[in-house]
Amino acid sequence: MNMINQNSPSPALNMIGIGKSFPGVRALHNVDFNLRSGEIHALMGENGAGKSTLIKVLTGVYAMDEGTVLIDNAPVVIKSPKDAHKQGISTVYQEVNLCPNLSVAENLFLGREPRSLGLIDWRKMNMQSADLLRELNISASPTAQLDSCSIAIQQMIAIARAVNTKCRFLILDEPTSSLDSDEVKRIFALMRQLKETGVGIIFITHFLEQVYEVCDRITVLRNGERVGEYDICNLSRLELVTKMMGKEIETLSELRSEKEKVKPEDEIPFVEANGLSSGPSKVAPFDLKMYKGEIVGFAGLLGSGRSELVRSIYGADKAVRGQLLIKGKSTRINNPLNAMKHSMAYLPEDRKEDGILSELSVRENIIIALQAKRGLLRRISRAEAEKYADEYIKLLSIKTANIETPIKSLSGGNQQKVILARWLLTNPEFMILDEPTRGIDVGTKTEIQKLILTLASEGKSIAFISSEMDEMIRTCSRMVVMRDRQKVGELGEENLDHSTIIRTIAGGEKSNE
Amino acid sequence: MKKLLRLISFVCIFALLVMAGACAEKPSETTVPVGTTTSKSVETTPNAGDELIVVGFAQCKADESDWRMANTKSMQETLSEANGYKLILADSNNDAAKQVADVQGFIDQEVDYIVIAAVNMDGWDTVLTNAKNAGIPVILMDRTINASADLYTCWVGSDFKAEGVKATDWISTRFTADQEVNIVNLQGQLGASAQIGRTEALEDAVAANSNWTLLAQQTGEWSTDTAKEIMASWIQRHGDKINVVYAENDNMADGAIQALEEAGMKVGGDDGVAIISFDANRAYLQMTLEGKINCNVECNPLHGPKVAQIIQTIEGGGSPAKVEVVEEAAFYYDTITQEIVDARAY
Amino acid sequence: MNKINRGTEFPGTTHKSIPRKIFGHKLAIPLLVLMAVVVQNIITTPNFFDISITNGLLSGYIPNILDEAAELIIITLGMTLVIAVSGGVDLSVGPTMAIAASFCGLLLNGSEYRTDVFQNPYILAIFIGLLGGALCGAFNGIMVSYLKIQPMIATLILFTAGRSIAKQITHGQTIYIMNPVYKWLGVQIPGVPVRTTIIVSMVFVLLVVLLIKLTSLGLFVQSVGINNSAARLVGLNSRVVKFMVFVICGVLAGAAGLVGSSSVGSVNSGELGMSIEMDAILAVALGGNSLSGGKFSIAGSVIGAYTIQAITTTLYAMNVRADQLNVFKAVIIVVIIVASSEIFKERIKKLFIRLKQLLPKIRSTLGNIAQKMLRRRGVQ
Amino acid sequence: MNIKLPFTKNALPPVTRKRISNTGILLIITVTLFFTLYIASTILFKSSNFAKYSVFFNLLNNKAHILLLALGLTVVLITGSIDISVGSVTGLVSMVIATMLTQKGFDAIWTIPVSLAIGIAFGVVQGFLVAYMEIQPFIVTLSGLFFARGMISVINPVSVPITDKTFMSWSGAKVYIPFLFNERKNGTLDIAYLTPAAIVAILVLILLIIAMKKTKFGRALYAVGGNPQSALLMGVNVRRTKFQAHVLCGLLAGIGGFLFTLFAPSGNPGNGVGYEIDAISSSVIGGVMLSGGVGLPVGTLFGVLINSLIERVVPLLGITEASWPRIITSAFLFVFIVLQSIFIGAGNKKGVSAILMQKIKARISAFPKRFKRIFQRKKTYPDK
Repeated sequence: MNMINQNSPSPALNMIGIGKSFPGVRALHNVDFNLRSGEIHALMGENGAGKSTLIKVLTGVYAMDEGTVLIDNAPVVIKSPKDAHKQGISTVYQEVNLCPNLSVAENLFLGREPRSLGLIDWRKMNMQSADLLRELNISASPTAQLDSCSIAIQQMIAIARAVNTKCRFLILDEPTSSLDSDEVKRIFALMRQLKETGVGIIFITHFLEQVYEVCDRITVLRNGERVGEYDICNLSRLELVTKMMGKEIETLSELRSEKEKVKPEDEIPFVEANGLSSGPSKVAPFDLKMYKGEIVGFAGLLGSGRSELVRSIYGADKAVRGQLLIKGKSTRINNPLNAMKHSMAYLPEDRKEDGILSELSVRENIIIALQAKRGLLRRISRAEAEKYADEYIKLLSIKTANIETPIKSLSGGNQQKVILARWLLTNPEFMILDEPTRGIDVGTKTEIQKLILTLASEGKSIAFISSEMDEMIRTCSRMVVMRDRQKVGELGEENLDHSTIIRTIAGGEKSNE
Repeated sequence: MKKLLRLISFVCIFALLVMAGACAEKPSETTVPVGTTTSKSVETTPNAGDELIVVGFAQCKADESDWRMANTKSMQETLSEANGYKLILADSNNDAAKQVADVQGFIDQEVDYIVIAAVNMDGWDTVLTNAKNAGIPVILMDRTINASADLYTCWVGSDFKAEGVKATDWISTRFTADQEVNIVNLQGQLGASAQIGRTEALEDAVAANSNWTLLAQQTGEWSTDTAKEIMASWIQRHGDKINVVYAENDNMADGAIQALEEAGMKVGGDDGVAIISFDANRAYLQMTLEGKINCNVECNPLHGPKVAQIIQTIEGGGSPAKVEVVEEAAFYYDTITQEIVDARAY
Repeated sequence: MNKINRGTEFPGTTHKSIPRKIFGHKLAIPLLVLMAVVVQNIITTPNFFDISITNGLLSGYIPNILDEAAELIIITLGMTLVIAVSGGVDLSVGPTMAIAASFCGLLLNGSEYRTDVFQNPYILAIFIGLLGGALCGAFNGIMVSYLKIQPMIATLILFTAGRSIAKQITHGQTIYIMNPVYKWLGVQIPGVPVRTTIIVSMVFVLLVVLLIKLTSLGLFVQSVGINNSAARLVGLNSRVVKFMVFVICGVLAGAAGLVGSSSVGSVNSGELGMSIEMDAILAVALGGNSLSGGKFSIAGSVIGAYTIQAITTTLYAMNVRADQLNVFKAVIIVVIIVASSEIFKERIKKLFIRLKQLLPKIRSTLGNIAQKMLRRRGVQ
Repeated sequence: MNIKLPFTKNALPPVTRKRISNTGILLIITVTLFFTLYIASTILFKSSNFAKYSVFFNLLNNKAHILLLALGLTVVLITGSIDISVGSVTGLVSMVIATMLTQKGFDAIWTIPVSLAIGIAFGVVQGFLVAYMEIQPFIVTLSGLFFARGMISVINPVSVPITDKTFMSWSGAKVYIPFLFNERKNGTLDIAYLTPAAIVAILVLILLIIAMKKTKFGRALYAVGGNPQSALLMGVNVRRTKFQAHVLCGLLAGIGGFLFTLFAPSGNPGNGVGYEIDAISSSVIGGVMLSGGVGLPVGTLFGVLINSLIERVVPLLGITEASWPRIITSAFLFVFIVLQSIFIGAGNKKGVSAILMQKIKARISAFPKRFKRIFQRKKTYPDK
């Protein structure tokens, strides 16, 4: 299994034989992991493979049941996040873990503010922050309040904070999942820069491209055990996915062939927007036509207005201008309920903030949209609700203890499936799927992609947004490209390839001037 | 720094506009009640040359009870602009510190007289000294305070102990010396001067009469509901033994009567449980007339005229007596008439 | 219904022993306390369970507690919904009671302060009274749902002004409604041996439960309470839901006000529902509901309310003064809440585990000592 | 460091978009409202001498105790917690002081440590239950409220006077402010003064401002209120910080109780009833958000002053109905709260109020720029 080049420097961080069990579940079993100084090491695995448990053991959030951690070949005890900190281990999580109400400088220095005469020296703190930000190429003002910065900047500030604590080992837990490709590049630049200074980085992500772009080595986990450790150059993507899944997955061509069948049939578009706009700060007036059985992708960088565009159709953001036709009839949609009554469904971008009702059961989460559509008085009976829930749990193979389990205890992928079930239950004709595959393991991702194709073949019209270009190219029959909160183009199937899309997103010839 | 100043000035201007809007609406909201009561002053223009005498009135809680409302109203009607006064009413909502602040406010505003219906007996020395230094006469109303007598001009109010004595006198006329008299006492808010005076009178009388027993004594906090609850528990414990209920105000008497009636006991009249009440508000005079309350001792809230009289005395250069007791009567179920009830304004 | 599986992190851990099932249930602690209070009463007052009919009414300790808890129960129902939907509290329920009763009294007595003739039909007056409550609820609702003011601050306004407004409605005087019919609602309907308050409170509990069971209000309230923006996106109008809940709370408070004023036969806005809001909030919390909103249990709240009333009545019976009652109440409540807190349970569990671990050690050390002593004796 | 990053327009971080934080906006609103109201009163009620120095200073003298309670609440509210026991603690402290002095014959100096100890005791117990037992603060402090209120009656159900000479001399002491005086109608001088209580309150305020801005503890309070999970990950001991906040609030309530007793020297069962509401509303008017993380002690000072000023203004409106003053006071509160909600948009980025707010913010932010533009134009003008 071990294919490590024996000449490489000895690892600075070594985890040997790590085991961790929770009541009823063995999360980690005899896992080895090592990290060298000055490398970027990808930790890969599906959801539930044990990545986050391993990280939490390393950072002292969980106490391990067995195994040892060595730093520079000396065993260390890590019992709390503080211990981990002392050992030079810092973590940056997927959700930005900073305080939105404090300034950038404070977020960088909280807990170790420069002081004079025992009091915090704000001038010094701001100056040091400015230096640090400049050094790391982060364009933010030290005095700005954090929540006025974009997510990418916040994420970079989080990294900067981690780095600034003189850390030797940096754990990046899906830091890129809410960033667009441009911002990801900047984070990568930052990572490479840190690598040069000798920091060992553990990088967790679901984006294969990113792994191959920036990492040196990969450790793959599956079902709480280590599958193996590989140099990046020795492992092809297909192999990697195979290792993670434990089985061969369908090749792209198969998906492709399904897609060929899908063609718009109707003459009247299901949705037609003429000059629709939800205000200048959200999305500029746009025209759009979407037909039955069609999957339309919305491409663009994060913040380009792609989410805002679909939100304006759905009524999540109220349209202030323009006209919306549904099946050829002019309609006004003021709120999501209007849209639902017109057989629309909207799977929001941010599952945690806008999607799940965390404390409610899977059953309640599934029926809520249908219930809202039916209204207050026509209650879905218990038996009916259970029937629906069972049906969709089976249909989408949602892994849950039972239908009364609170949704918050499900894994991300299964949560997403529950939300999909919620919308499928309302039997929509037009579905808006905003990042349905974000933060989800490869297996589920493929499942969801297939589901989307099936839905389209059943005659549903689908608006699909994803940060993964491949995924979009694979599934969409047409693509709308957004830039600067404006619709800048539409690409037919013949133009759906990386370079064309990227050129359109970047602004084509104009950018060459 | 300059930027900040500019920002502040901008916001100031904006807020001014907003406030102007808010202020413009305010008066229309408040003139309704004002207009109704000052309409009189428009008809009878006050002696144009004379300046109004400004009286600051620190009321403990203006709408606390019917009695207190009658008291407030009496002050407002007597010290009206038509009569040459300007009354500033500060309602302290039973907050002792706010009342001190209100009085301090009157001193700062340089009113001519200060009238205080004290929330609290104690803690007045500092602010009354301030009033004295500013040369503003202070008239205490209704409630007594613990302060050196030179700090205030005089006190107007009821003699609560005398009220209690009127009630106990009636008890001794109703029962002969060989009859067993079992009394329960629904006390007012502990520490209130009315409670202290009335309880004291009862305790003295119980001590003086060997056939009287005080079965139970608890505070009903002046409230009908609480009194009813307490009375119900007493009925459970003592049953038919109780033959006198001494309720230190009308509301509590009401609660006691309801509890007794719901327990199926006869109330008032010649053979029921004797009910004694204080304050004698109109509703309860009616109940006295109906025979439900046997003895209702008046506690006169109409202090306005007396206060006005004192102010006039001082204006005229005289000095009023230190203690001015308002006249009070007692009403009995067998002698009260409909005319008396109808004549009552509160 | 039969397979309730409560928040478990890992599938496969749902099998619990029966005692743990009982004690792990949300309502266990409040029920336990209620039982403890009852047991305490049985010991101190032997006639606790005695129920007799005096003056055509059931009387005794238990009917008394049920009667006195009536207003609190009705208020608690509304408070539960408000807390669930907004994660905040409604401070203004007491003043709302006063306002509702004032409307009712005004209609019944007209300009008379004391009369036994109804100026308007009783039913109309009750309706207008409830409408008054709804109005207060609507005011709070607008502030909370449309102006996005935190509920506690929004309801603060009626909390401070409400009683004065009620006073103004009744022309600044206490109103006495002498018609015996008025007391039907708060004391007794002739011929019915049970106090109407008990019946009314039960009816309202039933109404609210039916409202939740027969409509999807419960689901909507919980959804909005848990995640406002998610609820919006699934087509719920969170503003309307919040507004509705505040109106419902207002109506319930109004009903409590009518019951309260009816039981004393007068409308005295300075007294009605004094500091009932605090008791209601406590009842909700005692019932195991989170004060930060989301999931709620009406049953829990009702048990909580009865617990509070039982404690109050018991303490009164033990001759504790009304003003000192609060000390005991506070201590009991803190004990209950601490006992039902997750952390405390965990600590106790850990303590037990440690004790179990220590047991063999203690045994062995004791054994060692015994052996040593025996040996010494043997040597001697 | 010479990695050149691809740069598109929309990826530009909006560094300058939100110059003024919510905290700043709220503070500016509060301060402006206070001065506007004060100036308006001065003009509208000429005969009531609002322009006198003493009136202004008495606004603070009258409310020194409330200021301390409100500061305590500011601290706990910033951590996202709440303490509604402060009013009852105030009452308890005053009752204990009165009982000590009058019935037990203690020396006046002992009242100070005892007041502080009572406050700290409440803070410690409540803080422990909130922070370490994770019980909802509202319930914990509601129990605290009940407990303190009940204890007052247990100690003494009736009013207890304070006659101790030393204590009364503290109570009556005044620190006159030189040069700030007006002449009364009768010719005597009305010199503005601060009571020792007010001076203590100001000192505490200054200390708290420094602590909040310039110490680790102060910043930890904001961090915990902003996002407790992040704060934990950033190495802040969240539990300890919450605990400390409650203890500090308890301590301030203890001091507040002492200052209250100086102001109205007596022990009475009704003392301090409803002060928690006054304190919370002062904090909120001063720009503290109940959701935590936002607020400044200085804002709270102005919140208290606004409440104090409203108390002075309402009697002057010439209302003759007994119930109206309280309705009007609430109406003022209503206006403040609604204005604030309109300005801040209550954290919600949608709705009319938010749009209005965005416009105002944009205006305010654009103001310096526009000013600069005018300035530049002037500069370039002669060239053309």
